[in-house]
Amino acid sequence: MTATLDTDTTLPLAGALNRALADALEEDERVLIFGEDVGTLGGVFRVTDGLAARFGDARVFDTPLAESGIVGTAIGMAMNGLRPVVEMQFDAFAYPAFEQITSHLAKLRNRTKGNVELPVVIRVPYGGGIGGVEHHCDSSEVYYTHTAGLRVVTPATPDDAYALLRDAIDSPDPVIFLEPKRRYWEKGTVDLQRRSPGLDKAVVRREGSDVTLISYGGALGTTLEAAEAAEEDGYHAEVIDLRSLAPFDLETVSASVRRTGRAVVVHEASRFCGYGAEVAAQLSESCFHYLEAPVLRVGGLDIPYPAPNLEQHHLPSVDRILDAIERLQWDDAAPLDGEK
Amino acid sequence: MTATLDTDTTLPLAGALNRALADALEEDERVLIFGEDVGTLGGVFRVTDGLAARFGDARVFDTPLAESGIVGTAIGMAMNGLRPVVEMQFDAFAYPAFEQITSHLAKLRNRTKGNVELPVVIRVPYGGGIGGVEHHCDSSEVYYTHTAGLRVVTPATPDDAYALLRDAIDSPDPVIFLEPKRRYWEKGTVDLQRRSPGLDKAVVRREGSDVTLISYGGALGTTLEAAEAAEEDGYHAEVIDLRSLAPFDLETVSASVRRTGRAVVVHEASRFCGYGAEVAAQLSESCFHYLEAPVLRVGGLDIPYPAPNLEQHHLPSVDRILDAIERLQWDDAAPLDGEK
Amino acid sequence: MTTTERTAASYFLPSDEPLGLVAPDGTPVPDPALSMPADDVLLRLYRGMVSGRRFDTQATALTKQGRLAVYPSARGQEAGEIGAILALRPQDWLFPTYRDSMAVVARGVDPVEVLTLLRGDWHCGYDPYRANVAPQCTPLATNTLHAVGFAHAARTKGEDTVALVLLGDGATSEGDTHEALNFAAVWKAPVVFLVQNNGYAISVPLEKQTAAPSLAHKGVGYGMPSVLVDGNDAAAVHAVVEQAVARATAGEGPTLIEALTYRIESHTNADDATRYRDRDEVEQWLTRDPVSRLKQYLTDRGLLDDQVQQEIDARAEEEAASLRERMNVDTELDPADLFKHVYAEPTAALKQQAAELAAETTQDQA
Amino acid sequence: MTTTERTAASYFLPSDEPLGLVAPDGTPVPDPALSMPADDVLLRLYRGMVSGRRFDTQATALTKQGRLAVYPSARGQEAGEIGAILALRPQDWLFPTYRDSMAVVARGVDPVEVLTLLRGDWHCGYDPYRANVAPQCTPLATNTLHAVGFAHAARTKGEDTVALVLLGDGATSEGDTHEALNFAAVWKAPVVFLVQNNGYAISVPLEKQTAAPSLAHKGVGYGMPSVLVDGNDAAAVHAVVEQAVARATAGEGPTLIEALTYRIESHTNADDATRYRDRDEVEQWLTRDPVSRLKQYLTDRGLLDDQVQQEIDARAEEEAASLRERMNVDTELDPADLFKHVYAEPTAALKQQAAELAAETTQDQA
Ligand SMILES: Cc1ncc(C[n+]2csc(CCOP(=O)(O)OP(=O)(O)O)c2C)c(N)n1
Ligand SMILES: Cc1ncc(C[n+]2csc(CCOP(=O)(O)OP(=O)(O)O)c2C)c(N)n1
Ligand SMILES: [Mg+2]
Ligand SMILES: [Mg+2]
Repeated sequence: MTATLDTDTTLPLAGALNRALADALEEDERVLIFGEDVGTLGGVFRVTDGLAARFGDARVFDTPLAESGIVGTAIGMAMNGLRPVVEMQFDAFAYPAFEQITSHLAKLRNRTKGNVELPVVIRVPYGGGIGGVEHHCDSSEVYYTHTAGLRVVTPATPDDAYALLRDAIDSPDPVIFLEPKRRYWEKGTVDLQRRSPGLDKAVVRREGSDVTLISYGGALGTTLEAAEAAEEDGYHAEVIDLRSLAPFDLETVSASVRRTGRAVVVHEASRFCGYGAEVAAQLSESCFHYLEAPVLRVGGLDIPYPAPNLEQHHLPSVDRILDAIERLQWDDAAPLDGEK
Repeated sequence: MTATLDTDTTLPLAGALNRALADALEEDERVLIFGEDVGTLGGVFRVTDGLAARFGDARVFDTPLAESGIVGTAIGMAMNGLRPVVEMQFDAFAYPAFEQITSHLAKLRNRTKGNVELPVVIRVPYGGGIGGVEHHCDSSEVYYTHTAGLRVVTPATPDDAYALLRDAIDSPDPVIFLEPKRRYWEKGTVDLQRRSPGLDKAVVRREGSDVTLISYGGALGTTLEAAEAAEEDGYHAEVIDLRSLAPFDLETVSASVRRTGRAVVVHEASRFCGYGAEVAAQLSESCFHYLEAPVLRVGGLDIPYPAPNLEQHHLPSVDRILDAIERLQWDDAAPLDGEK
Repeated sequence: MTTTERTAASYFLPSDEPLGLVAPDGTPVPDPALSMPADDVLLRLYRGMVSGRRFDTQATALTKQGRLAVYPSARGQEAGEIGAILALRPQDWLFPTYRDSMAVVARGVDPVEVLTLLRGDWHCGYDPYRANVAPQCTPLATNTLHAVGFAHAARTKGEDTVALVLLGDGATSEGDTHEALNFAAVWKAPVVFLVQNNGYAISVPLEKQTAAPSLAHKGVGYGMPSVLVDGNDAAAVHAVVEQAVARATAGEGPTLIEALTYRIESHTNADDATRYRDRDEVEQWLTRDPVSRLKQYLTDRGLLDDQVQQEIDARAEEEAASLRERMNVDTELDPADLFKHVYAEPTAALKQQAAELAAETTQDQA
Repeated sequence: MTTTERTAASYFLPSDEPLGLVAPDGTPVPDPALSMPADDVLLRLYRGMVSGRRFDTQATALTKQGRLAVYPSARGQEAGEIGAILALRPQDWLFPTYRDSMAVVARGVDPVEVLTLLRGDWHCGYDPYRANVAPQCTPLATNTLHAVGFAHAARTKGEDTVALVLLGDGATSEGDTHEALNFAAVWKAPVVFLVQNNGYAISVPLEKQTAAPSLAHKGVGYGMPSVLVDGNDAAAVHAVVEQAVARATAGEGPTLIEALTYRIESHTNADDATRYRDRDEVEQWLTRDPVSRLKQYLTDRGLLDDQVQQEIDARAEEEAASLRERMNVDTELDPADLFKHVYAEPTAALKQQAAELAAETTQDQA
């Protein structure tokens, strides 16, 4: 009850999400949570642990096993003034809801010239790195970011998990909230006052002058590690955590790249038509005369997500990021004229 | 019966598709066609016109109204040695099948180390420009191109419609076959001998030396028009028709861009995380020292597909393509050193 | 068994023959399960059907004049469209499809606003909260889930609102219909599912759509009471929907209704039904016409005479004239609207695109 | 009506009480609708269940030793898993889920190959065409459609093949199940749907999954004959599946079977069922154990004595030992395989990525 009076607390990322849900339920009676196993069990990752007991099963409850049903009814509830926060149990199990997400959730506001507002949050544990079998490890962000009308965000730290989820629930727009499941158990300080930069801002997680590393979600931790390792090789890498994938905070990112002249985008999803393509395309355009080398992308391989014992070959590693940094034409290219 | 003895014939794009289906049904008894309204009616665009009457309703038939059902049963049929060619009535009506496409059609070969082969073709009339209401005009290519295991192709001419569809049906891989519905009625000469460059090759549709315009599907015609118009402004534009979106024929495209030093990608889909992003990202990397200007993208706006009477503002127009060409820094940039 | 005690299956099953109150020739057929609506309701049903049919003809005419891009006619389905709507209370909600413009108009939405979609000016031309009508839904069966969610939310909030969702025979094959029926039954949501079985999904006849004894037989598989009704009998449709609304309001949960009817016209004006069905079949159904059937009954009952009929016709004619007139006015569309409603606030990228488009437009005009 | 003549609904409805042949205490319960399998079949069912349970225990043990990443136990469901498999003919096909490793093994697939998925070495470790077993399916209900398509193709080709698809109570809520039941019924495809209703979908109990009198009551809504059977009675499951296979083979189309059973263990070893269900409930179901029930029956009939039991146990033990041993051998995985099967031929991009990965690996080893 006095939850929101605290300021700082240390929590794992999953715990921060749990706290965000609890605080939202507490503060706004229109918020409700439903999905598969989110009630009594508290979710397969325990993100909703204890919420049904605390808030009752009218506000936190299990549904029949049907993802289109979950999203479709969430849309109806939002039309009727509620603020549903629903869970898709794993990334690939959101696909049955694709039509409801794409053709309705994303479009109803526009369809009705703003008369119908859909403040729905779809939580999707996503990505690999936890030894999950197939269909449990997809990085599905582009399916959503390419769909106008959706906001797509993904936290990389417990603090952001709390802030972004609170902001997502408060947002009048539908939000696809991607939770990097490999980071669920990582702990960090959480600011319960939500002095967050807001739902659509990227943040610089590490300052540097030689190269800008751009990442998000599960890959951010690896990117930060790579930045530390690069320091030993003499490269001062700046690291940006995008947080919001749609919209994309070009301003923050291009300001950095214009300073450093070099950029690498890092994500887990397959590279082909992956999110990195958009980042690279926008930076190549907006920073053309500042770039000393092409924007490189370190992504997953262009293959279906591998079985657990092979996933390490798929996922971006510190070595691959370092290798990309090495390939940024440090010697051969005379600096471009700084025109423009 | 003697259909395949002809060599050339003039057909509209939809007619070329019809002919390709007929010839495939004729030559390979494993081929079968099903979907909504493809039997008796011959499809809402008449692409399957006459086929049920000619080949019987065991091979060409209407299904219950359920897209996941259509793709899911096609998968089962392909596992049992048939070669289904199914129709999704319109782009947005393929979304209910998204899970079957993404989690099974794309992955079963890989899942079984090649033991299970799925030669399924999913025909999807896609894109706008015909005054269709919402859900009938989506350019959904990126949802598929980002999914490893799928081939994604799209013809822009009647000749290619025939060749690509025959090649798609013959392919051992699942193919998403995107049909630019605004071009269904455009006529052209069709080579029934299929001297086609193959399922995964781009072709140069117009030669030029100043700038490479890259497009596909419904937007190719507009791009060619723009190239003609640009000629009047003194720009010799090369135009490439990608044909295959997955895989992407980087070789053909980058050879052109290395010659011209400038590139514009044109497509109908929303620009954000659209297919053009991948093209721009790959070209920016592979042609970095050849590019006199950033690769520009002319795409649809980042909005849900508009109502018919507003669609002209969304679709790439000749003017927008010309404008992009103008913005390719013809004056200010001193040519970059040709170093590699 | 792991399950809680279950209601006997027979409770959920529909009758073998469709319920009805007025035979095709206008004679009353008493049914113990249904009571005939009051006279004033019957007259309102009749008025509504006459106006609805006139609206429908007018809309079809507008396609020929190029004023509408496309129009899916509901001719022949007036009893379902109007019977259902008049059984709703003001606070109830309607979740219609593309086929149900007539129902939306009957619910009180300005017909010009209704036709905005088919005219091609915008996706939904009316404010759903004004007459409690969701946007007409094109992706089949998806609206069933919206109705269930909406109804469940009402119950959660303690509001007495029933959601009526319309769908076709074809739409029952979609996975979403299944999920909606199931969620509704498990949640005991105040929803009424009205399947207008008009025999075709575009060109695909019912026998390729289902092998079931009736579509209403799906109800028992969800634990939902199901009703099979003559969909060309406005009195009967009204009565069964009213019963279902009452059940929902009483907290007894959802009802599945299958109304047997027929699509007299082609799927839309762009379709050619002669490619897939015989004229005989159409003729056959014309003898079961919902409008003349009720007319006969009302006339026999002395509730309708020439004068009332003339009044009714005149009003329908007036409405059609007003619609025609207003649809003939060219609309001015503002491309800036394209960017305004994608998000609550346009993103930086959208603002830029809006500015670029504005510049283009200015240029074009210069 | 627009429909062709329809079969009476009662033909499709299941019995109110589950069919059974052997009571929980091992006594026979004659059922006019079913005939008791022959003695040798009963003995094979028993053997299969003993082996199946031993396999299951072994697999669970392997998770504790870190040799399997995860394992969803089918303990308690042996009658469904084995009863169904032994009713199939060699040419028939099985479409199993993640829960059905036991059934896949019973069908003749090498258990080490079966466990490749759960060991984390590859997605499917066996060649589906060797024992006619589709890959174990994780996305719920999606396999129902594959089975229908497969069966329909067999019929098209004039082959006498029946497809048996396994699914859980939870999976019946997915849209795909609905579409599969409908396609199968409309096409009269030779498919048998066996719903193993084990009371839970992970933590969600049946009463949150459905409000229907039984899951088998869904059949009538598709025009599909439906059977409710005691899922812990191997003889009964075998008999009903055999009947359904015979119907399919005779061109009479699909059957929906609901087998009432119980998941004795947690959802997987990673789950903790005490969070959502009482030990009492489990105890209750242990008294209905499928293995000891058939043992009692066979013993009473004089078909099973200590010696036969010892043989059966010894064989199960041997199989488990062999599995354990072979699972303890470290596998060598080749990362190059990652690129080989995405397409029939690797694309240029995949070749390049394969080369890069190979270079990395060489570097690492240097
Ligand atoms: C998901 C989806 N698939 C396909 C379509 C294309 N389509 C529009 S109407 C229609 C037939 C619908 O038949 P039915 O449900 O019986 O309704 P009716 O048109 O007869 O009123 C089809 C296939 C669609 N709108 N949505
Ligand atoms: C489409 C989809 N959604 C969610 C899941 C996650 N999931 C795996 S098993 C399971 C419960 C399945 O229950 P049931 O169908 O009863 O089968 P059981 O596990 O009891 O055998 C869930 C929700 C999934 N695998 N696929
Ligand atoms: Mg219909
Ligand atoms: Mg279960």
